Amino acid sequence: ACGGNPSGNGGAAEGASEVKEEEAPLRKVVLRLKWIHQAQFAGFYAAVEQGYYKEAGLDVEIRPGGADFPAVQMVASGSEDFGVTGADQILLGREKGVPVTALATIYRDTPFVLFALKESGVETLEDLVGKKVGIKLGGNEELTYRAMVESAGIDPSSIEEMPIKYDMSPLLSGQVQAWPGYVINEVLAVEELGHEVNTIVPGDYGINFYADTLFAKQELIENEPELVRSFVQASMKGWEFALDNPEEAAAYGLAYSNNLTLEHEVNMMNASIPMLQPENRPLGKMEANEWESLQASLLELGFLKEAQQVEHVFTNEFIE
Amino acid sequence: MQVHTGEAQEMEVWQQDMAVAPSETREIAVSLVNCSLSFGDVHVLKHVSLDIYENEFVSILGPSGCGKSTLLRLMLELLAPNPGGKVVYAAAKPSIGIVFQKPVLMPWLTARQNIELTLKMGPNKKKLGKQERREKAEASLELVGLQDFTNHYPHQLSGGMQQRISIARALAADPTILLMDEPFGALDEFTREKLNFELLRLWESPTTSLSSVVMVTHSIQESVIMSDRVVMMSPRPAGVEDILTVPLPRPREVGMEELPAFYQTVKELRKRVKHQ
Amino acid sequence: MQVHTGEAQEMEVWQQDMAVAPSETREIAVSLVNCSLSFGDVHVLKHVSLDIYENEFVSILGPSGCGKSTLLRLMLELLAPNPGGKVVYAAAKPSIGIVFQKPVLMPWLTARQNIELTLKMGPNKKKLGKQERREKAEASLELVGLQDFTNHYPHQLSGGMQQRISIARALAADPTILLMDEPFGALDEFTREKLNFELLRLWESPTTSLSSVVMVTHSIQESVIMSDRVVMMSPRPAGVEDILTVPLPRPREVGMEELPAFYQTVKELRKRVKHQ
Amino acid sequence: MSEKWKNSLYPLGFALVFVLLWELAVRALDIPLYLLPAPSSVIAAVDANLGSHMLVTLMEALVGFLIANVLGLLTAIIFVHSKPIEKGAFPLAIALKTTPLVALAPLLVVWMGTGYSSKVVASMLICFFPILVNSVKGLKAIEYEAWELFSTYKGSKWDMFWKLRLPTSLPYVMSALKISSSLAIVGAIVGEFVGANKGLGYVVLISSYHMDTPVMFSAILASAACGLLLFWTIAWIEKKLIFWQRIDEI
Amino acid sequence: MSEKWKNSLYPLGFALVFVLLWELAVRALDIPLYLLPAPSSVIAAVDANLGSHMLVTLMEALVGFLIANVLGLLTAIIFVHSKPIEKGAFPLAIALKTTPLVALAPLLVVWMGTGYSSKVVASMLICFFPILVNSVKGLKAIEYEAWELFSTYKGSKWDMFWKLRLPTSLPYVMSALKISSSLAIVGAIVGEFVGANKGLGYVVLISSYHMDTPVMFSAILASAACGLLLFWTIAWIEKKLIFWQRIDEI
Ligand SMILES: Nc1ncnc2c1ncn2[C@@H]1O[C@H](COP(=O)(O)OP(=O)(O)OP(=O)(O)O)[C@@H](O)[C@H]1O
Ligand SMILES: Nc1ncnc2c1ncn2[C@@H]1O[C@H](COP(=O)(O)OP(=O)(O)OP(=O)(O)O)[C@@H](O)[C@H]1O
Ligand SMILES: Cc1ncc(C[n+]2csc(CCO)c2C)c(N)n1
Ligand SMILES: [Mg+2]
Ligand SMILES: [Mg+2]
Repeated sequence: ACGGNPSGNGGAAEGASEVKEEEAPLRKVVLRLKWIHQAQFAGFYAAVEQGYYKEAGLDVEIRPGGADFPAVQMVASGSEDFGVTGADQILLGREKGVPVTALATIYRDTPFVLFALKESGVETLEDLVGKKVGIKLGGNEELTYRAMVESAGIDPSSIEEMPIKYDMSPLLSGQVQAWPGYVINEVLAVEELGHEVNTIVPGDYGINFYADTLFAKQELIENEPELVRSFVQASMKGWEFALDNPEEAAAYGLAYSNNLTLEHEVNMMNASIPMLQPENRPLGKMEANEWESLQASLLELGFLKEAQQVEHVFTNEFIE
Repeated sequence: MQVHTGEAQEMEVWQQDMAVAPSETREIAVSLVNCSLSFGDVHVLKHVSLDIYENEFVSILGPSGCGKSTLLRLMLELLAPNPGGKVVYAAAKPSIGIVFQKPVLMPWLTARQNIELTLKMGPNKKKLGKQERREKAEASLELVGLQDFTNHYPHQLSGGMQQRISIARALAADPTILLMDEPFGALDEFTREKLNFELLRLWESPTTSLSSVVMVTHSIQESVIMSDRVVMMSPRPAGVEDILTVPLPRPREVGMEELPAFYQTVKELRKRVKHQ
Repeated sequence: MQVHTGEAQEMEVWQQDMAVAPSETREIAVSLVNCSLSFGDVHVLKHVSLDIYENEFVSILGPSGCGKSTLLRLMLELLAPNPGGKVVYAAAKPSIGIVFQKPVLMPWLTARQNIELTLKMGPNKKKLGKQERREKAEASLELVGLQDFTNHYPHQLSGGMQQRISIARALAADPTILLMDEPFGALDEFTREKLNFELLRLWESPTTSLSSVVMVTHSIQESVIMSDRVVMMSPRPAGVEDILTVPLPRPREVGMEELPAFYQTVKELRKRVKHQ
Repeated sequence: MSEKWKNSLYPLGFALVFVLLWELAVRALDIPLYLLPAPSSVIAAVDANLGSHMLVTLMEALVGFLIANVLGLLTAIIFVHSKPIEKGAFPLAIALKTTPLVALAPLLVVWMGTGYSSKVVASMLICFFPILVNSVKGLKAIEYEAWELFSTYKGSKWDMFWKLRLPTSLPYVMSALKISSSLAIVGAIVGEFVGANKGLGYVVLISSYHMDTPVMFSAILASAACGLLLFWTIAWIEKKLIFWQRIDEI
Repeated sequence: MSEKWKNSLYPLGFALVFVLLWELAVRALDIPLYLLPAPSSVIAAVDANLGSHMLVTLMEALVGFLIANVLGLLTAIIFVHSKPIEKGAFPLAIALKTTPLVALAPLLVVWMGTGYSSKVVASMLICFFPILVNSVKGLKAIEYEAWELFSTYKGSKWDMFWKLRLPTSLPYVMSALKISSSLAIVGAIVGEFVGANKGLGYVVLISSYHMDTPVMFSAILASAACGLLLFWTIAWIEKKLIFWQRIDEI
């Protein structure tokens, strides 16, 4: 799927646009992910491949993000229509006058964990006292970590911090004992290298920050609510499909990036399922109290200067 | 030496010549008025006043480092005199040709291209077509005896050859006033003499627009055989020490070095140089 | 001109002189054996063989571009002759001084520092202390009349002054063999004559180690007044056309330009130059 | 002939020794793959795909390189001809340059999208400064006497530029091109880091996320190859262009 | 005096015009803060804290800059004196340079930790190439006749180096220093991007996460100020050092 097509959509998406001649012209829509193509976004791929977007009159192009990718600004600037990012970014953005609103969340339980190699003997946050933890400064990883430490009542200065990026060598080489990452990504990756891993889950400390939320610009929501509704609905339908057919959905991702292996993607998809809370319908629906507690943490840590009106920050109205 | 006539006769000759000095009817081409110049605390020129007439060949003699090159730079208006002095050109500023003391050739151009370079600039630019420039360049290279080296680069040429290119360059541009700073210094006597007379021929020829020539030289003989007047400069801070009119008829010819007027003038100049 | 003796007498003088040519008892300092050299398709030197003796002053005359500088570069071993030729130095290679045709001064060094530069190199390096170097540099600057410009940079000096620094540099290093490429070309007659005799004085003085001097010059008179032998080169491809021994006694003195032997030799040289 | 042979043997020899030492070090010290892969595993990771990514990056870099050098030279020309502009704008240029590209790259993406243009601009930004600095220096490095010659013959600024300043500046300009040839590649890759789905930067990023160090190093290797290619091309042009400097004889 | 005044008035004037245009553009076009903050809001975001971060980055950059230039000059010296080494190792140096620092930076952190050293090395790596290329060029740019003079007087390679090559190379070396002065800052910031808890790179990173573009721009501004500071220092030294070039008279 690489090379040739600069728009970056997969082969299947191209197939879809070929058929559009017969029907009403499809509305072109761009979705910007928060991370590179992988099963983390399988629902969106499924919506493309299963034709859900097309049925809704949409020609969706899915673009990958990456570390430090300014997805919120891309959407806010109007060059792209929808994005996926952390809930914290929505709140921070709103405070800075970036007019975006969350429309749904993918993972109702955060996939974020702190993890350690088993041989380090670290099992809980308390075990980290006197040890060294990797911190991705300025990100929801840092935020979550600090909230966890706060909630556990640990003196933050008792754990040594080392600023790190996505390269996991400091963990593997023992420079740090704990690493922040997604249970469906970094943890899997380290396990696939043959290490056993202990995870420290934020939920155990009463922390659950929405990690991947679907959002759009306020303006789009106000001006074209029907477009937004059909996009959100089709996306969630895609996620439904992914829940029912995890292996098929994971396989769709392979068309978007040729660096993926089916095995890893299937593992990731399967690991994702419980965090989507399939039992809790409708998929993607957000809880006000989760937003409130996120905001409280952000305020507490000084990330936010003033509280935002949570009811403007997110809306569930397009999910049902 | 037997050749010498007595002092008295000599002086007479001089007075006579002084009388035929530039007549007032001749037009002034350039005029240096009370020019002084110093570099930092080195006072180079001091109250230099000098008129160069049209159709005149003037040589400048002076000890090394006295300010001859500086004087030429004043005339080229590359340097400005200290306040109080000025350089005045006749009404319409004529085209000036220059042979610097160094050859000043562009290392990336061949001999011919180096000459064409100045033909493509200033007033010459529009006058000349490509073919004409080429012909002029080749003609003047032939004049200085370098027809076999038209396509050589400066670093492939000897010091004297480089100097000859710079002479050819100055002549090719067909200047009205020609300033030359020791143009023939790096040439053997034979080549030098040949070029001396070639230059005189050009200057005298009505087909060229060459009118006034100012030549800095270190050869007293050359200054005499070539010029109408010889300007002698004093050591730094240099002024015009003396101006001698050469009592030789025009056109100058190859045998004239043997005339009494020639070697008398040379001797007189030599004497004055030693006693200044 | 009345000064000239008849042809017959002239020739006789020559034959006589040829007889007193370098005696076999004198040691050869450098020897060029059958040296040819070409740059691409320009054949510059052709079968040049030339011996320079110890305690000898040799001048080289030749038309511009014939290969005189190239010859000096061969002697300096900066260029190698074509296969078949060689440059041979007497047993122990002596220290060589060089005055290039261009001054070749470092623009970032003052006059004095430019001279001290070569005193800090090669065999001189260990011999001289800082103070000694300074004194030598200042002494040789004084020799060339630049004592007031010891701390000036090259771009603050006139062409002739730069050339004199390069002469001072060559002399300060106290060479055994001195090669000079038109060293006095940029100097006025008076300064030139002064330096001519300064150089001769140094060469003759037993306090310096200066033994052989090879001087390229364009002044026939200078070559005669200075040298024991004058080497005349033919135009490119240059060979040694002729070698003339100068029939003037040592030490040379200022008045000697008036001796018949002087101007006969000059005349003879001039004749040969014109007819080659 | 033998000279030419030698000239290509030396780098090959050095490269070989370097690679061998690296391989041995990795094996002897048992360095884990994710820290530093052995050359053998890097070479194993090279595939046809890499070639196409390399081509993408090379194109972006080349376009950025060309634009930057044209613009940089033009700016230098303006600077050299107008002291007020030089004094006034040079600091802005320096300021612009010191702005870390890596900090600007996300903004570039926001302003220009994730297509070619943001990479080209990234590559451009990084190449601009060397050519500017070296050209300003080179255009001013003219001989004083040559300047006098041109003034005397009433050469226009235009003449002075084309026939004196530009040739004089060539050694400096070529030096700048050599410097920025590799910077151009770096720029394109930095651009790709922020958002791309092809190019070597993309490969480095993806493989780094996937902890696939051999692939990552193969991409690094490919970028080095691009740099060498550009550098040698420029060195070759330089040799033809500045024929009058007898550098190689000394 | 009046010259000096002018010299500082021009850049001030230009900067003022630039800032005014920017401010006006932002206001007139109503560009949102998060896309491009107006200068006024950037200035409002400057605080004492920024100064201390700036100092950190400046120190890292300076140390890297110094080491790189010393090493680069030394390497150039070796290259100039040994053709085999030059031919052999130059390609390696180019390859190293083309390796995008951004790709190497994570490895640096692994090898050297997240302290000062990794930033210093990052800054060093990025500065190394310009000085190498320009020094090699400059050290070879000696006049042929000067080389002949030194050879005749049996100057050692040492003499030739200290008394001829080095002074000749100064214009090139200073040009390289000017180029790499700003690169040094960029390098340090790239190093900080990968892992740091102070320095301008850290500020940029954090403010980018917080979408606090004014703070981000204030950091970028600070880095530009560092660059200018270094550049002007070098330009000043250059003027003293290369006194014999009459550049300013032309
Ligand atoms: N590098 C070179 N490439 C090609 N030809 C050269 C080179 N160097 C010198 N020549 C040629 O060699 C010839 C002799 O040059 P050389 O400098 O020795 O002359 P010269 O006798 O010293 O002349 P002059 O009196 O003018 O200084 C010239 O014709 C010149 O063209
Ligand atoms: N840029 C400068 N700075 C300081 N002094 C200078 C500068 N240029 C020239 N001079 C001084 O001016 C004086 C005259 O120099 P000029 O070149 O005019 O002499 P000249 O008569 O042409 O000598 P020569 O016959 O040796 O060429 C010299 O003493 C020199 O030191
Ligand atoms: C599957 C998966 N998703 C996200 C990240 C890391 N990551 C990328 S962006 C981001 C949020 C930063 O605001 C996080 C946590 C990962 N490593 N793997
Ligand atoms: Mg002069
Ligand atoms: Mg010569």
